[in-house]
Order: sequence, then structure tokens, then C-alpha cells
Amino acid sequence: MATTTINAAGRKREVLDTAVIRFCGDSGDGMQITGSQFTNTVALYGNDLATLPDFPAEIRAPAGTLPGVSGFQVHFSSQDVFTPGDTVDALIAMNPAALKMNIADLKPNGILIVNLNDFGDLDLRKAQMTSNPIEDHSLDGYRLFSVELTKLTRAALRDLGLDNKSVDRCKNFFALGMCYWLYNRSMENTFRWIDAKFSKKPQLVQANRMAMQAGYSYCEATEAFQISYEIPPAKLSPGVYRNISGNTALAMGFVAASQKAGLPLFLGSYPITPASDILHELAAYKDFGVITFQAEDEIAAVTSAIGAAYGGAIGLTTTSGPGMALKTEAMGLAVAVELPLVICDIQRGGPSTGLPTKTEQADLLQALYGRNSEAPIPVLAPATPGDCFWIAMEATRIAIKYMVPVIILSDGYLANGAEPWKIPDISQLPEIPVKFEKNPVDFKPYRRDPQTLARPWAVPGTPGLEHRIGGLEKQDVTGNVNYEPLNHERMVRLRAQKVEAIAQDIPDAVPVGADSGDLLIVSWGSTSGPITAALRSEKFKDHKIGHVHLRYLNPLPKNLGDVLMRYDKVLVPEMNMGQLVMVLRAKYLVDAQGYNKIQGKPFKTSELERKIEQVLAQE
Amino acid sequence: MATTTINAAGRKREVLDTAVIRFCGDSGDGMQITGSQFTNTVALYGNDLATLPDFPAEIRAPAGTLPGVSGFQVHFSSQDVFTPGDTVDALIAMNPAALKMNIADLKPNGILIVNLNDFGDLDLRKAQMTSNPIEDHSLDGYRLFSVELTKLTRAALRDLGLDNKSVDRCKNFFALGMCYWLYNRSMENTFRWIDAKFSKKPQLVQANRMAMQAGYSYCEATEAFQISYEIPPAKLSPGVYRNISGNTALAMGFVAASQKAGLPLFLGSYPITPASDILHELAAYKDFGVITFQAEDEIAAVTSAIGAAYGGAIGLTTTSGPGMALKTEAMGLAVAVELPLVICDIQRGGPSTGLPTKTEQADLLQALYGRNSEAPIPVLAPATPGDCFWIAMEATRIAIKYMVPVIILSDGYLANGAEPWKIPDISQLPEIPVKFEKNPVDFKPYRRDPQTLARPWAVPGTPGLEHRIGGLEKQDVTGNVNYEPLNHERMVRLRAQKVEAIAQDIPDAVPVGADSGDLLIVSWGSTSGPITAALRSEKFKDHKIGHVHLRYLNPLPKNLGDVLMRYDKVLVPEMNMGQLVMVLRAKYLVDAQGYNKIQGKPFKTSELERKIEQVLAQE
Amino acid sequence: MATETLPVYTKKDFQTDQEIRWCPGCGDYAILSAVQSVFAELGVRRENFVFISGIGCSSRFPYYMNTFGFHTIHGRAPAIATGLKVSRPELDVWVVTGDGDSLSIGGNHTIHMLRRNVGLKVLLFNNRIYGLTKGQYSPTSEIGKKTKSTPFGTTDRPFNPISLAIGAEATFVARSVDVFQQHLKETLKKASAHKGSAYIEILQNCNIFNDGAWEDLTEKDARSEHIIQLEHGRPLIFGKNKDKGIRMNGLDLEVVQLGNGITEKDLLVHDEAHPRPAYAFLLAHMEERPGFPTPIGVIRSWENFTPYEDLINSQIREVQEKRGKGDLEKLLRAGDTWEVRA
Amino acid sequence: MATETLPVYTKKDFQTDQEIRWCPGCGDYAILSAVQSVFAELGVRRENFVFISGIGCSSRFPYYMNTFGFHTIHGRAPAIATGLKVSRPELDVWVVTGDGDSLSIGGNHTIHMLRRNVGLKVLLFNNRIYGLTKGQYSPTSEIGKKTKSTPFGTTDRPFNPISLAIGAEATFVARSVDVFQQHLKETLKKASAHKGSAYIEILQNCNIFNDGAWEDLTEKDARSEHIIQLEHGRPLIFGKNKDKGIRMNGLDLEVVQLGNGITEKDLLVHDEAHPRPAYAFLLAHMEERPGFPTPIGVIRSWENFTPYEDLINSQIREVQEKRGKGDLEKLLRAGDTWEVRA
Ligand SMILES: Cc1ncc(C[n+]2csc(CCOP(=O)(O)OP(=O)(O)O)c2C)c(N)n1
Ligand SMILES: Cc1ncc(C[n+]2csc(CCOP(=O)(O)OP(=O)(O)O)c2C)c(N)n1
Ligand code: SF4
Ligand code: SF4
Ligand SMILES: [Mg+2]
Ligand SMILES: [Mg+2]
Repeated sequence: MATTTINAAGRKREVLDTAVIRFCGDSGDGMQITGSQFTNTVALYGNDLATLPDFPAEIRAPAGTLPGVSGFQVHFSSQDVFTPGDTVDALIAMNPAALKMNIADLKPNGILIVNLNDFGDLDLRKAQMTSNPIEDHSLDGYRLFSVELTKLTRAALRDLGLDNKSVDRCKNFFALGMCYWLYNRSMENTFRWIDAKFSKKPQLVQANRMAMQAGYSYCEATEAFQISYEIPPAKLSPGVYRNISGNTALAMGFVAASQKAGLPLFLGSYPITPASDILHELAAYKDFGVITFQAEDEIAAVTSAIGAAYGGAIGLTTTSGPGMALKTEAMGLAVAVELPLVICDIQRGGPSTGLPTKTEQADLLQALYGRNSEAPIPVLAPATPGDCFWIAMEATRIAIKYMVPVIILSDGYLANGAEPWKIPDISQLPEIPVKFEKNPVDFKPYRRDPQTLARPWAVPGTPGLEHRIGGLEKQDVTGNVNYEPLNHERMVRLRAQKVEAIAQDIPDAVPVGADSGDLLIVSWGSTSGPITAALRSEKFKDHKIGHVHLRYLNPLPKNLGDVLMRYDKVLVPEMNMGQLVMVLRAKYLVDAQGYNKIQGKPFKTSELERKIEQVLAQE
Repeated sequence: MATTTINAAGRKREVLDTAVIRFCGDSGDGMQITGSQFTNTVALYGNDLATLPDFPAEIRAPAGTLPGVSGFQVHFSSQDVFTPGDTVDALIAMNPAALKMNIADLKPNGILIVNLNDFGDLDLRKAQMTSNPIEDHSLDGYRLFSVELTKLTRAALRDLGLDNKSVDRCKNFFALGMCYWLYNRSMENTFRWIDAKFSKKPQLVQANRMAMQAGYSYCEATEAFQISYEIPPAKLSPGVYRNISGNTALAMGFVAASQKAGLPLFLGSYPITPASDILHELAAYKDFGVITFQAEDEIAAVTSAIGAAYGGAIGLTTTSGPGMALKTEAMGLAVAVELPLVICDIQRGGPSTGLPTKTEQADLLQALYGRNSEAPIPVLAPATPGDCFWIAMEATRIAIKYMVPVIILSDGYLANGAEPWKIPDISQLPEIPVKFEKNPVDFKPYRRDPQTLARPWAVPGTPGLEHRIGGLEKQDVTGNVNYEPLNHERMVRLRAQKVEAIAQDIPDAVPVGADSGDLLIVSWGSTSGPITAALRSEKFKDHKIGHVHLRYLNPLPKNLGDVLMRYDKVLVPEMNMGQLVMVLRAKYLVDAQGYNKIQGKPFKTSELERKIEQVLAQE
Repeated sequence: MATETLPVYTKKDFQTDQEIRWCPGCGDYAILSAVQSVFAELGVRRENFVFISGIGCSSRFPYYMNTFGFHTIHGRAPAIATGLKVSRPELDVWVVTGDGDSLSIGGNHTIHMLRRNVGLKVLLFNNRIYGLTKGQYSPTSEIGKKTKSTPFGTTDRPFNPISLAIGAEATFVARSVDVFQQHLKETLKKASAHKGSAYIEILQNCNIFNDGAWEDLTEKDARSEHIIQLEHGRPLIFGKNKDKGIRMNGLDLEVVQLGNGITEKDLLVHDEAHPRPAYAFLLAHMEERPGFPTPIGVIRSWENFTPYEDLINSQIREVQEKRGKGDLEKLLRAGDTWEVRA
Repeated sequence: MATETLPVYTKKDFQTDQEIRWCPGCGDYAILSAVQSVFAELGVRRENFVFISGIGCSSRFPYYMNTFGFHTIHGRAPAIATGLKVSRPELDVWVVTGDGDSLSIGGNHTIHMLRRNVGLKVLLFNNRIYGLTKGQYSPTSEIGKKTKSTPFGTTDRPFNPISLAIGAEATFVARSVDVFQQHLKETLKKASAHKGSAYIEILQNCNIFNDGAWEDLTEKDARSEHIIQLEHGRPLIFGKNKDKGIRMNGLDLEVVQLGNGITEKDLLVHDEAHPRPAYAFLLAHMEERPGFPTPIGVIRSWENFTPYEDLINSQIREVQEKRGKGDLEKLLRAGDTWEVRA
């Protein structure tokens, strides 16, 4: 719903619940910065929000070409926000290529701002356009504002005596200024950011400030803009908030886990998109004693982490699909020697190198079964960027308590997407108890804790505990190499039981919405957002629909079977060809159906609504 | 049934259907040779048979110790033989350690031959025995023959002037001679073998011949042996036979495939138990133009095979579980670039290094799902050692016809176990048609054959076909790098369809036994033998039981769903924790139950009979 | 085919219609252009050229070469190329790789390819950084370097790619620079003429994540002082005025000023075929010392080793000559057989 | 703990109750015995010793040492040990590996460990064969060797482990022989004293699959003619009658007969700390030439490089001194935050 007011200058100001804006341009145009600035500003103002950055696989494809287009979408609202939004209300396109790649997502009659100065013949050719959309009426269905961004920015900065190259780099701030006017936002926060960012280059502080100011004033001045919008703050639960992306949340979560466990954190990693940022962030946390080891490959990354865990540190390794594939043999070793280890797989589009910068959920079966022989490993998946923080702590807790490697499945969307996150009170963070074996009397490396079935963590340097472990099958209790048939079966079953038993230590599945009835939607990972959004739709108000989101994929919540049976139908939307649905069908013999999208993009709320309607209609 | 006759010397000769004999001793005692000789002799005589070699993980543990024990079991019969036998009728134990490790499998009142000269205190201590079983009556339940094998052999070879070490190496032939007498077999074949084997060392020819002769005569002479046995030839279908082990059959199968396809065979491999023999055998087939490349690791092994396939050869790589885990990233590449490739995984006990010399079936899920993202690969599994030959040809045919990597899952039991194999008439071997793309006109690297969905095989060196492929997502038809959402989904589904469609090209599942009714047993891999044997039991004659053995695990036979529905119960015995059963439950929502043995050993017929009775008895 | 006359190629014949996706100003452009023009002159039919690459900015190279090309997975190009070259020795197989691709994840395949002396030409684009993943340090980054993954500086001693290759018994090792087009082309031709593995380190500028990594070697004026061009049979001379030289002193090298008594005759004369492994090793390490120039050109070229693919294929020929081509019938019936009659 | 007085250890203290599972006569027994007696003398508390191994006969070693031990997976021991050593620098971490484990599948981890100079002591059991898998050739097997996987002989040029290690910038490289107990013990002590990576090639006999691989170096009479013992600061002399020596000749080495004019003073004097990389490289390759002996002993020992684990941990200490220990509260609240009031 929207209310409209008229202001002094006779301009309309409309109050809306929600708005979606997308900045797009060449990778060189600084769209990621522009987007994050807008994000922070609306966040500080108190809107709920979700973002979707979208960058090209190439570092920097030739300027102006289609593969070079980079985008950043922000969905902000006075209501709860669960997705970055299906379609956009306002699109800022810095060049023809960006326009071509993004126009499809702009709502009918939506606001479209383009940089007129970048629509020359050459620019059009680079975007493989035969006619100029600004002139050929193909954009008539939108509220088009063709602005001479380059010219205006140069004019504004004329007196600074900067070279054109540097001046033109400021035009994204001109556009940002316009958007701040358009949505009635203060520029203060971005001013502060500019000051800090360029503190060493006062001239650039000047330039960017002036550019943004010019953009703002331009809207103020020209008659073109007859209307601006306001999106009031959302009613978030009280507390101190920050924006957080999934990768940042994971990094912080592991630092928190290290502090709570009182153990050093060792990250063994090899760079790979979209996981590299976790390495970058943790590498900066030397003040927390974090050791980051950039290994020669993924195998060295995971094995070095195993070595660190053997020594009593929290062993962590981070990667994406192709790197995960290389770690599987070593994960089997961690299972056999029963050491704590956390493996993060930030899933991306595949198979093989696939679509490195796009998101996907297709590593679930690899995480569950991608190892030689019977090597069960707990698998957890965060639901939102902020949840990554909690999943990191929980995975560490489980790994240490049960002496077992644990896999975290995040994805490219969670990794780079951001949301406002309520900063927890650290006194309320979960404890992570650690007990190193110290007692040499009758010490047995594979004598298990009767509750957890965990073996003792007996680290080198402990007098009297000298012992040997390895990847060969071991005798129960003593841990000596042993090939006896019945001992082998016993050990295989013990390793399986240990993981199964974790189900006693995790929350039951509690459906959101109807607790039984027509349809249960089961989701995992980043699909939780769009599903939650879709289920809010009016359309479904007279249906009994429940939604269970699984943060634990192995073991599954112990009551999940019962929950599944309480509904007529079960739908499992996944960004893969149907992986979780297969596990559920096998385990519970429930006729769950999958809804599979494998396009390197999150589900749209509308897609899910349509599918749910369909399923409800099925007889 | 058994008939008894009395011969001239007043000795009894009993005619039996079937007998199981096991030779066991120190790894240094040549038990594998002794066993194979006995095997060949009974085979040549016309018995059906199955063998089970069992060697230690250590190269050569200290002589006389328990880990050093090596064994070889032969089940031979005038009837069809499906397993090496649950228990043995005659056990030859060369030392206390061997006795200790094997006595449990000897039938009550079974024949037990031990080498009295190796039961000194030291020998007993090495075997961790506190009292001498030969004296402490613990063996009273058997027909014990304590023979001074060492002393008698030395006596027999006294005049050859050989050193004791060499003489003692012959005592296994003394034992073999005794067994030939015991089962009324001619020594001719083994004499011939000795002549050939030691042709360069006439003294050893002498020695071994004399030792064996002495063993034979010893039985003839002493009163100890009052009875001998005869097992008449089996009624095998007419033809020329040879003994064959699974690894030999695989090696020959790939040579045959290479000949039939008219393409060179390239094997990229890294040694690993129990797969190494395939490399050894193929390395000897240089006369067939086979290239064997012992790579620096498994990753180089599989990638070199991919390179060879790219060049137009049959690319093959062979390994076991831990090596398989290392190849998964590269398999994903083969899926993405759609090149033919065959990957053999000779499964062994795990997880991790596990039990290298023991058998297991626990890599099925790794084969099906152990790769990043959606990377479907056809999976085949041989049922018997001889079937390995046919599976090798079939896998190659599928790989080439559909331009896809194919996985073969064999196991340690099939790899080393042997059976009589009817040598096929090569004119009747299946054809393997190959078509290299030659036509440059409008060539498109990813334009698919409408039937098979295979892309063209366009090998370097073909004028006008210069093109680029890679692991990034490709545009349909052109194969250009492409990240468009809908194209990605289309390609993912095309790759899946291509593999699914192979179901049209493979035989339907045809149950053996009842075509519907009480119980269907579904099996794959080496479990087929014991199951077939178990189902012959009288116990089941008034039950309607069917048996479907799956040689194709992906895709599954297109009629499998219907077959499963025709029975009240479905049982899936596997040497793992329930992998195929999970796939069946997920795909067909059938309440199949698993029967899981994970002891590094094949199922026993008796175990299966018991389980089947149980299942039939359920409610 | 072989008898057909070779078409006359121009650089254009080796260009593709694919939009090039490197950053403007990337050193890779210069290397691509040099390769394209050299290939026109190598006298090899275009369809017989194959480019195999791993993953990285550099590894995008094959998309821009109008030859057969295979953009594989990270670090594995040498192994894939080995499988191809051994089974198709008549092809002219080139590997394109980066300092991360070849020396980090691909280090093992690289050294094994070199010791086996597989007939592959390897172009190592060394920009001392991970470009494609946006700027982490690589095994050739200088110690202490601040990068995305090392905000406080690396603690890793780098590899010297030439030193590693020679330690791995490489038969041909050379170095050139992206912007030295003429020198680069010459070096490529020499590599292509070599029988066996040729490992060519190409110093390449990543102007986005490691700009100027090589500038004291490439800057117009610094250049001649900091670089020495090795030429077979010629004394080691460098310097703007060609007035500096390098001379042996025991097991050691020293930089000397030519003139007052010291003449070219006193200088070390480059012998790329020098039989002693240590010779090339000495050259490989001189740049590490203050006052010493960085050598470019062919550092080692050993022609007396038969390439791996030839050894393998002649072994097969020999066996076939001795035993005759394999007979499947015989193979299946080898060893003990017996007949069961109807 | 550190303050507690060190127990007096004997060889027995380092033996385990595990039955040793090597073939009778295997060279590994001798190495085990040498290590056990040396460890009693190193002045390190037993609980601070860790043995990390890969897979292979050699890699069974940890089971027989009464210290902490980890029998890992094939080829990865150096990486696992790196993770341990970097996070627990106070531990004395030893790696046991074979020619296949370290140089075939583990080649990459080996060279990276060496360039980083991680403080690990690596015992390479070189028997020039894959023992555990029953006799395939390894990267150190001589070319042409007939093995299970090469019935017609290998076509691979072998690695020279010392050459590879030096090419990878190793700071300590030595060679010894299983049966030379005294020499082996001395070498182990020197390795343990080294700061940084120590790579020790131990020539080991596999009497089952490659018997006699080293016999012309170990046979009583041949020995002194075919081996030269390098000792720091002593001239290179060998021969039954200590009458042969090695002398520099330009960049080359030559074997000379002592006497008539040629004295010890003319000979090359071994300098294990020689600053020029090429020096050790020269020694590493001399055995390949007819008439030259195989050097054993410490070939290179560079002490002027800080071990990797120290660099990493001091960087952490510096940051903590500058910024103070990390404060979780601060970390979470860093950057832009805003408060939502009830
Ligand atoms: C198995 C795997 N691990 C990691 C990556 C991510 N990755 C791609 S390229 C690259 C390194 C690139 O550096 P370099 O080889 O020097 O090439 P450059 O981009 O500098 O030319 C990395 C780590 C990957 N694609 N695959
Ligand atoms: C991933 C993997 N590949 C292969 C193997 C099989 N394998 C075990 S040890 C070994 C080589 C052993 O040779 P070496 O390292 O020289 O040790 P040695 O037995 O000679 O002491 C191989 C190939 C394995 N265990 N794991
Ligand atoms: S990132 Fe560096 S190496 Fe990669 S294309 Fe850009 S400039 Fe070239
Ligand atoms: S196989 Fe060789 S290396 Fe292995 S234990 Fe036996 S003798 Fe030693
Ligand atoms: Mg690079
Ligand atoms: Mg070895």
C-alpha cells in the first residue's frame, strides 16, 4: 500500500512498504561499491533488506561488453524482507550492455536511469545492439530518465583539476546521489565512508563528495523528477544491527567459536570463488591468533587442517565444489582417525568449473556420500547470511564434542548476499566445552565416551599418552591396526552410530505455518528466504501449508519422519536436480516431489507461488 | 550324495558331488601357487569351481606370525559352483599361525593336515599360542594328520645337494602331492607347470617334481590315509574353458574392446591394491599397441586418460576406493566436456586406507554421487570374475556411443577370485562402432545426435574442426562458454537425459526364479554368487522367490520399478551399510530392506539362507 | 595428409571470433599476439596444433587461438597433455599455465612432465599473483608481499621456476617477457624446435592485482641494466652501454666492468647445451644477488634425450616387431585351457 | 613441564609392543634401530616427538616408535605435518616417507614444504621401488628397469631427490644409507639440529622387490671406491686407500689421483653452508658421471633462514602487540551498526 504527499517544491512524495533497486554497469563502474553504500544507508535508516550482488566470472572483461556487466540489487522495506526481490522498481544502467542484460527484470512503468553519454554507436556495438534503445521506443514501457552522467559529473568536478579518467570514476557517486534523492535518504553515511576510504587522497574525497552532491542536487533542480519515494523503517526486534554477508558471518563465527572453545583456529585453504573471502577475512584476524595457511592445493589445505586438529587446534578448511571434490580422500582419513575438523563448501554452479560466480545447491550428495566406503559425516547448512555465524559455531561444537569432521554447505548467494544482522551479546554465545585427555593410566585411544561415542582427544605433548593412529582399520578400544571381520563391522557401525546419535543433540523439526494438512514444504540452505516470502502470499490463506527448513542435513531431526507424515503432500524446492528430496524419499518412503531450478540464481518468490498453487491443485 | 568303493589296496574311495579345500601357511610358504595349481588341475579335469585367495595386507610379515598368514580356498564340484564355499572339508595348515587363523572354518570331522615340524615352542609363541593344539586335544573333533612335511621333504630331496633353504621351499609341493592323492587327481598338469616355470633352473624342476611325487607316494604308502575322494566332472556347457580372475578378465576385455573399436587403448593408472594387476597385465600387451602410463598419482592417471580420449583413444583408468576419491574432480571434467572414458574402481574395505586386501561394495554411492554439482555418470558392475570381460566391453561401448565417462565397480573378491570361463568365439564379440567427426561444414562441437544425445567426437588433427572445449558451462550446440541461466538449466538436463536414455539400450531386469510372489532379492556385483547358491536350498521350494541381479546401476533397467512391485517383500543384500537399497527406495518408493555385511568377506550361503528364512517369516 | 602442401598462414588464421576476456592492459594480450604470429611461421598444419590449459586468467588462452584447444581443470594441464601427446605424438601440443596453476596446485604434474621429458611446450605466464581469483599471493610472489590473503605480508619463500625446473631435470628451460615481443617470438621458435619438454617462463604483468611486478626489468631505462640476454656462444654482457659482463670466479659468478684490462674474452660464454647440470643452475640463481641482472633467453637446451612419447611408442613397435601384432584369439586362449564336449 | 628435568632415555624407551611387519631382511629395520637410539640422545621429552607418515612399507614406521605417531594417507604427510608444526611449533615433528610417497604422489607437498622451510625432519626411505604394492617402479627407479608394471622396462627418467630438493630451495639436504648405522645416526643428529626443513635421503634396500639396488655402494669392498663421505671443512677424498680426491676445474668437478704433485690442498673442501645454490647442485649430480663417487653426508645446511612456523607465529605476536589481543565484542560491532529501539 502507498500513501502520497505533496511537498513544498510541489513534488510528490509517495510512501511505500517496499522497493527494489538495482545498480548495473561495467565491472569498472564501481557498481558493487555503489550498491553496498546504498545498502548501508537504508540499513542505518532502519529498513529490513536483502541484497544480491551479481558479478561476471571474468576479472574485467573489456569495458562495455556483455560479459563485463556487474550488478547489485537491494530490496529494502518497512516489512520483513526475505529475498532480494524478483523484479526491480528502479534500474540504474550505466551503459548499453548493462541495460541489455538487466532490463528484463524491470517492472512495467518502472524507473530507468541510463547514462546518455555512454550510448554512442561504439558502445551499442560493444553491447551487440543494432539500434539505440533510447531512440527506438523499445523502452516506452518504462519511466526513462536519460541523464548525461559523464558530462554532468565532469562539469561538477571541473574546478578540481583532476584528469578525466579519475573524474569519470566518480560518476557512480553521481548516480548514487540521484538515488538518495529519489528515496529521500541522507547522504551522511556515504560522506563518512568517502572521507575514511580516501583519507589519504583528499582530492578524491572532494571529488566523490561533490559528484554525489551534484547527483542529488540535479534531481532537486530538474523538473524531470516529479516524484520521490519514502520507505519507513521496519519493525525489527530491538538491538544493535549491522549488515553481514554469509562469508563474513562464517569468518566471525569461527573466530567466536575459537574464543568460546579457548582453542586456536587454524584455517588451511586454497583460494576459490566464492569461498576466498573467508580466507581473506580470517587472514586479517591475526590479533585473535588465527593461523591462516594458503596451501599449495585443496588437498594440502584439508590435510594441514587435519594436522592442526591432531595437535589440538580447531581445524578448518574452506572451499567450493571443485575443491571439495579434491578433499574427499582426506575427509575419509578424518573420519577414520576421528578428529574434529570443519569443512566449508560454498557451493557454486557446476559440474566441473561450471559457473564459478553463480549460486547452486548441488553439492549435497557429494557432502553426504562423496567418499570411498562408509564414511559418515554430519552436514549442516545455513539459511541466511546471518545464520552462517551460528552455523559456524554449531559445526565447531559438534566436531569437538563428537570428535568428527563436520561439513557446512553454504552457497554463492549466501556468501555474497547481505542482510541486517542483530549482533549477539557475546555473553550469550553458546559454550564450546573442550576436554583434552591427560590421564595416562590405562589410556586407550579408541575407548569411547558412552554418551557421545567420541574417542579421547589426546594431543601430542601430553606425557604418557604416546600412541599411534592412522587410516587403516583399527581395533575397537585399543586403536591398534586390525583386520578382523567382526571388528571391522563393529567399527563401521560405531562410526555410523556416533553420527546418528547427534540427532539427540539437535532441535526437532518444527513446521512454520500449519502443523499438518495439505502441503509441507521442506527446504535447506538459501532457499528458505524465497519460500518464506512465497508462503506469505494471500493466495494460500485458505490452505494448510507448513514449512520445515532443515539446518541439519545429517543427521536429520529425529522427528522429521513424523512431521512428513502429517501432510498430504510434500514439496522440496532445491537449486539442484533433486538431492534432498531423494534422501527424504529413501529414508521415510514419503512421496515427496522436487521443484528444481538450476540456473545459477535463487528462486523467485513468484516462481515458488506458481509451483505451490500447481501442487495444491494436483489431484 | 556319496558312493563308496574299495580299491585294490583295500582303501576306500568315496565319490562326492563337491569338496572345499583350503591351503594356508606363511606368506613365504607359497600357498597362492599351491592353490592355483590345485585349481588348474581340478579345472582341467572338468569340475566347476570357485576360488578365494586371502592374503595379508603386509608384504611379508615376520615368518610364522598371525598377520603373515596367507590362504587359498578352492571349491570344486560336479555341480554348478557359485561360491568358494562357506566351510572347508580339508584344511592344509603349514604352521600354527595358519591353523589358528583358519581352523574355525573346518567342518566337524573334517580333514586337517598340519606340518608337525613347525609346531615347536617358538612357532607356537609366534602364533601367540600357549599350548600345543596337536597335543592338547583341542583338535579332537577333526581328522588330524600331523605330517613331518619338512623332514619328509628334506629326506626326499637329500641327494639333490640343494641347501636346506631351497629344499624347504619345496614342502608346499609335498603337501600338494598329498592332496592330489587325497582327491585322486593326476599330477601331470602341475609337472608341466613346474617344467616350464623353472626351465632355467633344472635343479628346481627336479626338486619340486620329487617333492610332489613324494607327497603323493607318502599317502599311497602310509596306512594313515584309509580313504580318498573323487569328484566327477561337472556338466558345463560345451566349449573351450580357462580359469580367469576378475582383474585378468577386465584387462582382456579392454584389449578386446580396443580391437573391436579399432582404437588404441590408453591406460593411465597409479598402483593400488587390489587394482594393480590390471595395470600389470595391460602393460604386457604392448603387442596390442596398448599404452600403459604409470602416472605420478591418481589425478594424473585419470586426466592423462582424458587427454588420450580427447585425442581419439579409448581412455581408461583403474584404481580402488582411495584413488577413486582423488579422481572425482577430473570425472566432473569428463562429464562437462563429454568425452568417452572408463573408470574402474576395484572396491576394497574402507573408510580411508581401511582394509586394503579385503573386499567390500561400499563405493556405489561415491560412484553415483561423489562429484561436485550435477555430474551424472553411468555405472556398471560385473557379477563374476568372468563377467568382468563382458562388462569391460560394454562399458567401452557405452562410453563411445554416448560420449560419456562410465564407471565399472568391481571388488577385491572378483578381482582375485577365479572361475572356469568359457572362452568366447571372437567373431561373436559385440561390435563397438566408432565415428570420428570429419566434416567441417557448419561443425558445432555440442550439436547432439538426436538418438543418443552424444556430441561429435572431433579429434585434434582433423582439418577444419579446430575448436575449443572446457569445464566452464557451455552454450548448447555451439559449445561456447556461456553463463545464461536458461542455457545452464538446459545443459544440466541434457547431460542427465543422455545418461537416463541409456536405459533404452540395456536389457530389462528379468528375475530368476519366481516372476512374482513372496520375495524379490535384488543384488549387484559379487554378491550374485552366494545369493544364487542360497536360493537353491531346499528350504525355499514352497516359496515364490525371485532374484534380480543388476549389472547396470545407473541407469537402472527401465522395467525395474514394475518388477519390484510384483513381490510382497524386497531384500537387498550388500557388502556395505545399504547403498543400493537406498537408491531403490528413493526411486521407486518400495519398502526394500537391506541385509548388510561389512566384514571384508563375501556373504556365506548359510548366512543368506538364514536371512531369507527370517524375512519370509516376518509377520 | 602429410604429403599435402602446407597452406600459407598469417597471424589472422590463428585468431578466433571469441571476445577476449582479459582486463585491458593485461600482459596476456601481448603474449597471445606473439604466439599467433609465431604459429603462422612454424610450418605446422593448423589442425595439428593443440593448446591445453588449466584454470586461471592465463588459462583462458586457448579460447583465443584458432587451433584445437582444451581449457581443463586447475593444475592438471601437463597430465592431460601427457596423455594426449603420448597417444598422438604427431600433434604439436602446447600447454598454457600460470604461476598458481603450474607451480601451486599443478607443481607435481609439472615436475613429473619435465623429468619424463614429454614433448610438450609449456608457457608459464608468471605474474606472481593469482589473477582470476582476484589477487592472492602465488608461489612466485616475493616474501613479505601484502595480498588479499596476506594482509600482513606472506611468510613463504617463493619458488624460482627456472631453478625448480632444472632441479627436476628439465631438458629445455627459457625465460622471456610479455612486452619483449621480438625476444618472446624468438624464444617461442626455439622452444618449438626442441625435442622434449620445453618450459618457458614468461614474465607477465597483471595490471589489476600486481601491477609493475616486473617493471624494473621492463622500464625503458632500467631494462638494460637489470636484464641480461643469454645468447648461445656469446659472452654474458649487459648494461646500457654494453659495458658490464659476467665472469666465472671459481664456482662463483661475478659482475665485472669491461675496460681497463678486462675484455670480452674474460667473460663467461653462454653454452645452452652445457652438459653439467650446475651450469644452468648457476645462471638461474644469479638474479637473486645484488648487482646481478636477470637472465632471459634459453638457459638450458639439451637435445640428447629422446622424448617420452618416442620411447613409449618405439617400445611398442619393438615388441610388435618381435612378437607380431597381438592376436585376440591367441590372447584369450593363452595358458591352460580345456574343452568340454557336448 | 619445560622446567621438569628430562628423563634419561634409552633406545628401549622408543620401542613399541607392536609386532614389526616388515619382511625379514628389510633395510627399514636398520633405520628404525638407528632412529630409536638417536632419539634417546636428542634431549627432547618423548611426548614431544611426533612421527607423521604417508602410506608405504616405510610409512609403517610410526607404529614401531613409542612416540606420538600418525600414519596418514598416501603422499600427504608433509602437508599434515605442516599443519601440526605451524600450530604447535614446540613439538619435534618428523616425517617418514618413501620414494613413491614423497616423490610420486607427494611430490608437490614435498617441494612446497621445502621452499617454505617448515621445521620438519623428513626421512625419505629410497628403495627405488614401490614396496607395499609389490614391486612397481618408482620415480627414482633407473630408466629401463623391468618391474611388475614395466615388463619391457621403464621409459621414465628418474628424479634425483637431492637435485629436486635443492631446486626447490631446500635449506638442509643430506644422504645416508640404511646399513651405515654410525653415519646414519650422525646424519640424523645433524638434521635434528637444523632450523627449518631437513630432507634426508636414506638409501634403503628392499630385499623382496628390488634387492641389491644399492649394493655397489654398500658392498664391503666396492663401498669406499663408490662412496664419498662429505664432511664440512674437509677436502673431498675417497677410495680404499684414501688416494682419490675431487677438485674444481672451472665450473666442473674432476676426480684426481692424489700423489705426484697433487695434494689435499688442491682438493675441493666441503662447505655445507656454501652460499651459492649451485655448489650443492654440483655435488648432487656428480654420481651420475662415470668414475665419480656417490656423496653421502650433509650436502647443504643453510642456517640463515627462519623456519616457516616461526615467521607465522611471530607475525601473529607482532599484530597482537600492536593491536592487543582480539576482542570479540569489538569484532562483531566493527563497521557500520545501528540500533533498533523497542
Ligand atoms: C580445484 C580448483 N581450486 C581452485 C580454483 C580457483 N582458481 C582458479 S584460477 C586460480 C589461480 C590462478 O592463478 P594463476 O595460475 O597464477 O593464473 P592467473 O590468473 O594469475 O593467470 C585459482 C586458485 C579452481 N578453479 N579449481
Ligand atoms: C591414494 C592412494 N593411492 C595408491 C595407494 C597404494 N599405495 C600404497 S603405498 C604405495 C607406494 C609405496 O611406495 P613407497 O612410497 O616407495 O614406499 P615403500 O613401500 O617402497 O616403502 C602405493 C602406490 C594408496 N594407498 N593410496
Ligand atoms: S586479472 Fe590480471 S592477469 Fe587476469 S586478466 Fe586482469 S590483468 Fe590479466
Ligand atoms: S617389501 Fe621391501 S620395503 Fe617392503 S617391507 Fe618388504 S623388504 Fe621392506
Ligand atoms: Mg598468476
Ligand atoms: Mg619405495
